[in-house]
Amino acid sequence: MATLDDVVAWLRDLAGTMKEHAAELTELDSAIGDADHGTNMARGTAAVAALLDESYDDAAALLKKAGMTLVSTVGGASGPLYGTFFLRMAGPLAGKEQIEAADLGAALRAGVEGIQQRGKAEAGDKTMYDAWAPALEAYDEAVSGGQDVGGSLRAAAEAAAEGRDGTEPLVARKGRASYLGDRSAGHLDPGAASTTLLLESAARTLG
Amino acid sequence: MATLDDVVAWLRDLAGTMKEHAAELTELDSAIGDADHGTNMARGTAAVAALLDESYDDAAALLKKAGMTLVSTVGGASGPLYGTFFLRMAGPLAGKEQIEAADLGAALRAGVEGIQQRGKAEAGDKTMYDAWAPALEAYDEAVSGGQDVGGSLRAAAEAAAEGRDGTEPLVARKGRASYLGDRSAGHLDPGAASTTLLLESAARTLG
Amino acid sequence: MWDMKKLINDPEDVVVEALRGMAAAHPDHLRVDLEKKVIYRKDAPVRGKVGLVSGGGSGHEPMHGGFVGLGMLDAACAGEVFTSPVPDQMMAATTAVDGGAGVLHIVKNYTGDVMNFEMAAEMADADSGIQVRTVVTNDDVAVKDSLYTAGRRGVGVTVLLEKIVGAAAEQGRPLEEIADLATKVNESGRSMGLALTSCTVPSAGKPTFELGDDEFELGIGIHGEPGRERRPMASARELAQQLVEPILEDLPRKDGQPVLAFVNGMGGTPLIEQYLMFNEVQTILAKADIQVARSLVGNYITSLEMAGLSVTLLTLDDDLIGLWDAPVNTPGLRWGA
Amino acid sequence: MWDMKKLINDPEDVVVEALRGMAAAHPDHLRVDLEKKVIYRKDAPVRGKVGLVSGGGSGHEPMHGGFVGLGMLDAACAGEVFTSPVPDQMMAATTAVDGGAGVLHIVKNYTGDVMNFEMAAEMADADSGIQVRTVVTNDDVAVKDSLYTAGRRGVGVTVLLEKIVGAAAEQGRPLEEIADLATKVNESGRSMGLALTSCTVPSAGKPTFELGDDEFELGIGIHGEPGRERRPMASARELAQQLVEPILEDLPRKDGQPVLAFVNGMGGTPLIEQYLMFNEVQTILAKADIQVARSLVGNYITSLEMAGLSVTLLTLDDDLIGLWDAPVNTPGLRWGA
Ligand SMILES: Nc1ncnc2c1ncn2[C@@H]1O[C@H](COP(=O)(O)OP(=O)(O)O)[C@@H](O)[C@H]1O
Ligand SMILES: Nc1ncnc2c1ncn2[C@@H]1O[C@H](COP(=O)(O)OP(=O)(O)O)[C@@H](O)[C@H]1O
Ligand SMILES: [Mg+2]
Ligand SMILES: [Mg+2]
Ligand SMILES: [Mg+2]
Ligand SMILES: [Mg+2]
Repeated sequence: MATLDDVVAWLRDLAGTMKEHAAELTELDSAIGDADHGTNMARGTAAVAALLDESYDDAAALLKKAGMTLVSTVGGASGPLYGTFFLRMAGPLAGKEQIEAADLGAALRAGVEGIQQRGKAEAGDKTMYDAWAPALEAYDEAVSGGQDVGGSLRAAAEAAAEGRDGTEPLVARKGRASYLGDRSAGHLDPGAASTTLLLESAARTLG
Repeated sequence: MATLDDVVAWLRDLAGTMKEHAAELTELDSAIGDADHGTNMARGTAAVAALLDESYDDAAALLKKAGMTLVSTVGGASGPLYGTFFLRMAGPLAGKEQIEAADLGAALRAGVEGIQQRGKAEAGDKTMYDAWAPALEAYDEAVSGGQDVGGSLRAAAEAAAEGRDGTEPLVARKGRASYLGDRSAGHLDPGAASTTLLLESAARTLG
Repeated sequence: MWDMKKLINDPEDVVVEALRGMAAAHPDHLRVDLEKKVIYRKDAPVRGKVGLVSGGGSGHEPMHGGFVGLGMLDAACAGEVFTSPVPDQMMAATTAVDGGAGVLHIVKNYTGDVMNFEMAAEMADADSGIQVRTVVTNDDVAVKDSLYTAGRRGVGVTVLLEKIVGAAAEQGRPLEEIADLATKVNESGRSMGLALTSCTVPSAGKPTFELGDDEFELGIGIHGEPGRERRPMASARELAQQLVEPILEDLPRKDGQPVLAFVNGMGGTPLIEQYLMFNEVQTILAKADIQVARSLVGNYITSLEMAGLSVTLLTLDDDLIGLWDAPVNTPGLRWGA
Repeated sequence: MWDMKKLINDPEDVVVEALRGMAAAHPDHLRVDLEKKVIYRKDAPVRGKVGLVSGGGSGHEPMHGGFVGLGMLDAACAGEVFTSPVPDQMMAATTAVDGGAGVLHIVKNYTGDVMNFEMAAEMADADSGIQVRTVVTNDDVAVKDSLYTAGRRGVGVTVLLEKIVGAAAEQGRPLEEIADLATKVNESGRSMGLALTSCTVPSAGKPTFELGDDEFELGIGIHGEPGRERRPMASARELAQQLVEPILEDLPRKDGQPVLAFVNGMGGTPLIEQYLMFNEVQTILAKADIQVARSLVGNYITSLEMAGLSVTLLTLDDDLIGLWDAPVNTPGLRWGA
């Protein structure tokens, strides 16, 4: 079970996480992209952190605001994708003061569907979706197995990390890395790495 | 005693010498100039070498043609200076089939006066004149001591080399190197180096 | 402390400080919204004229901000370096330049640019009812298997399109016609680029990739990303061949149609080499019996300080030639005005 | 085999091949004598107009060849890279552009340029009786003790002078007036430059000097030569200060007189950084209560691919402003035409 306060803690932790890992994400993006993913994520999540002193009706309202903020501060491919993710997460959580594991599952699923709709990536395209898809599955399985929010998120984060590592041999078919053709193989996808960080941050804070 | 044929041999040797030392001269010019002296000299003397298959009335006519060719192919500071040098050398040699040591001395002096008039350099300005001035003196002294053309030129080349080495500690006051201020000290002047090569070539061929 | 060879203060402030400079340098041409990072044509909105909005990551100057003015763009949205701008910027620009005849969004085909402009167009439509049409440029022949990629990138043709369509908008042509013309220009042009060096994104602080002294990247985009292939360095003649050949293989063109030849420096290649390369390109085209009716040589769509070059060929007809020759008055491209 | 990051064929052919490219790219503006390496205004000689001839080493493009055309130069002599042209070229140019009103030689103050133009002027006078006047530009404040040097170098002011004096010649002003105006412009302007990297002369094949990652050269010329001093790299704000301060100390200017501010890229510095620097320059001038009435930002007088920048300030009066604004139509600078 998670509350608005937990979500606040999550988004604050997320900004710190992205700042801490910015150079690393940019380094990944240098290899098969344009060397800005870490800067983009750090800028956007810092803008979100600046929203956290205001008060919100519920987690849904905060997540919506966070999504809009990401859309208007990140730019690039990741801005609309992560922005849409948070905007869509808000739907299933509207009006809920207590977020149960199943609620969060529905929110995550809605968010990831948003990413898919925007980006049209499929599994194996070497994008953030390759971290999201197994994470969703692992989350649901954990919930079915009776795990709480924290446990389910830990399972999701672990699956995301595996998905991220699985992008390494892939040849990209979406996003900027796809221009590299075969040369994109042998590198982790930066977006899959930031997705993993996002879920690890959630597991730490929404427990 | 030197003849038209010897002068032809000199100019041919000179082109070879400049080609061989082009990289070295350009290297010197990189340190305190604009990295073109070797290329300039190689280009100009190669153009002079291309004149050598034609026939000339006397050495004066050939030297005049060589001077004009240098003026119109070298460019930069060294083009007008070396061009003027050869143009002026021609004067004292006009009509002479046999060039005695004293004749060549007069020609060298006229040439160097031309360099001074064009460039207005004085001793110690860190230019080619710092090689020419001691070379002229040594040449005249050798002639007074009874040396022939070859011996006098060898004395001149040695003095030029000393003059060249003497430019190293100097702070340039003329030409491009002067812009460096104190930073020009600690480097040989490229023009003094090419002057030394020119005299060494003469000593080899006009002997 | 400073170990980056860049004339900047804080990497975070590069874009806004450069915009300040643009505003100060071109007070007669431009009005700059520093908060939204949008560069406007001084007299926007122009009543009855279709508004032209473009934008993209910064670092490609003079594109797009330098192409704002009479006969070209009405507004350009500046993103962070190599990062597409955000929908807020595009919506602000769209609203500000609409002179009642609708607005064309000119978008280079990169996932980020396309998605952000898409969101902006959705929102503009919902919010304001302004008619928005979009053209996505994708002229880069380096990207071959467009089924297995994000599709061909938008590169050099974007500049030519902004000029040509800008002239048509200035003539008062309606939005539908403008959009069709934009599509036609995009479909009539092809590009290919190479890099001799990488470039350094200010916030990253070091070159995006490393390249040996004896090799180059063929088939690059404009974001300092590595190219399709690394090849051994060669003479200008051979490099021109490697750029022009794949373009000609793919360029829609009937016998006898003239072309516009555009040799573009990536930012760090001296103009003397660009002209030398133009000579090689022109020689190849002459051999292929292709008349170069118009040309453009210079740094127009760049990747910061990257050394490199792209070639764009655009098949011309009389309408396009007339529009190309029409007056243009922008900081980056100017004639007849 | 190829280990130089240059788009060239043979280093020996760089200049002539680039001239071929210029001729091909600007058939409406230029006529190029490839043998003599002189770029002519298409319609030279212009009857009754004073002819303007400049020239210098290549590698500074667009200067000077890119400034040939209506309202600027009638001819430009292209030397080898960083090597002044030779008297033959200047004589040919002088003869070809004389429209009966005499010819002005615009010479940058470098020993080689001065001596070669001197010889050409002597010969032109002797051979043809064409009236030749010469202006030698020497605006570079980096060179201080002009008694102990070859004197201040001619840099950025040369571009401004060619534009302004070109406009005056177009108006039909006589040679004496043109020469006096040229002297006035030269005396009203001052420049200072810095380099973040060296450049590579094609025939030398490697960078002229090496510079650490954390330092820059202050007080450079335009031939890739090292500067007056090596200093620790700093922010754009501090660097702008280091350029503008010595200029202001030396610039002849009365209170209230406006200036033209010219921020010039050396060839390898991206436009975004040039605009950012223009913002810094403008801020310093605003603080000093100096109005920037006109400005120019871009690569106009370059040193091949050198990363760096120069600032030129020119004190203006109404005549100079009018001449600056007058139409110009050259490959490198164009407005009002
Ligand atoms: N079509 C897409 N669907 C899902 N994710 C995508 C898509 N395109 C790109 N991405 C993700 O975006 C990441 C790059 O983000 P970022 O570097 O911030 O933007 P940009 O590529 O515009 O520079 C990639 O690593 C990838 O995970
Ligand atoms: N005023 C001068 N008088 C005599 N020699 C000079 C003068 N100025 C320059 N030089 C000589 O010219 C040499 C440089 O020649 P070069 O590199 O070919 O021309 P540039 O300096 O124009 O590039 C210097 O090393 C110096 O010896
Ligand atoms: Mg990226
Ligand atoms: Mg030199
Ligand atoms: Mg990006
Ligand atoms: Mg030189």
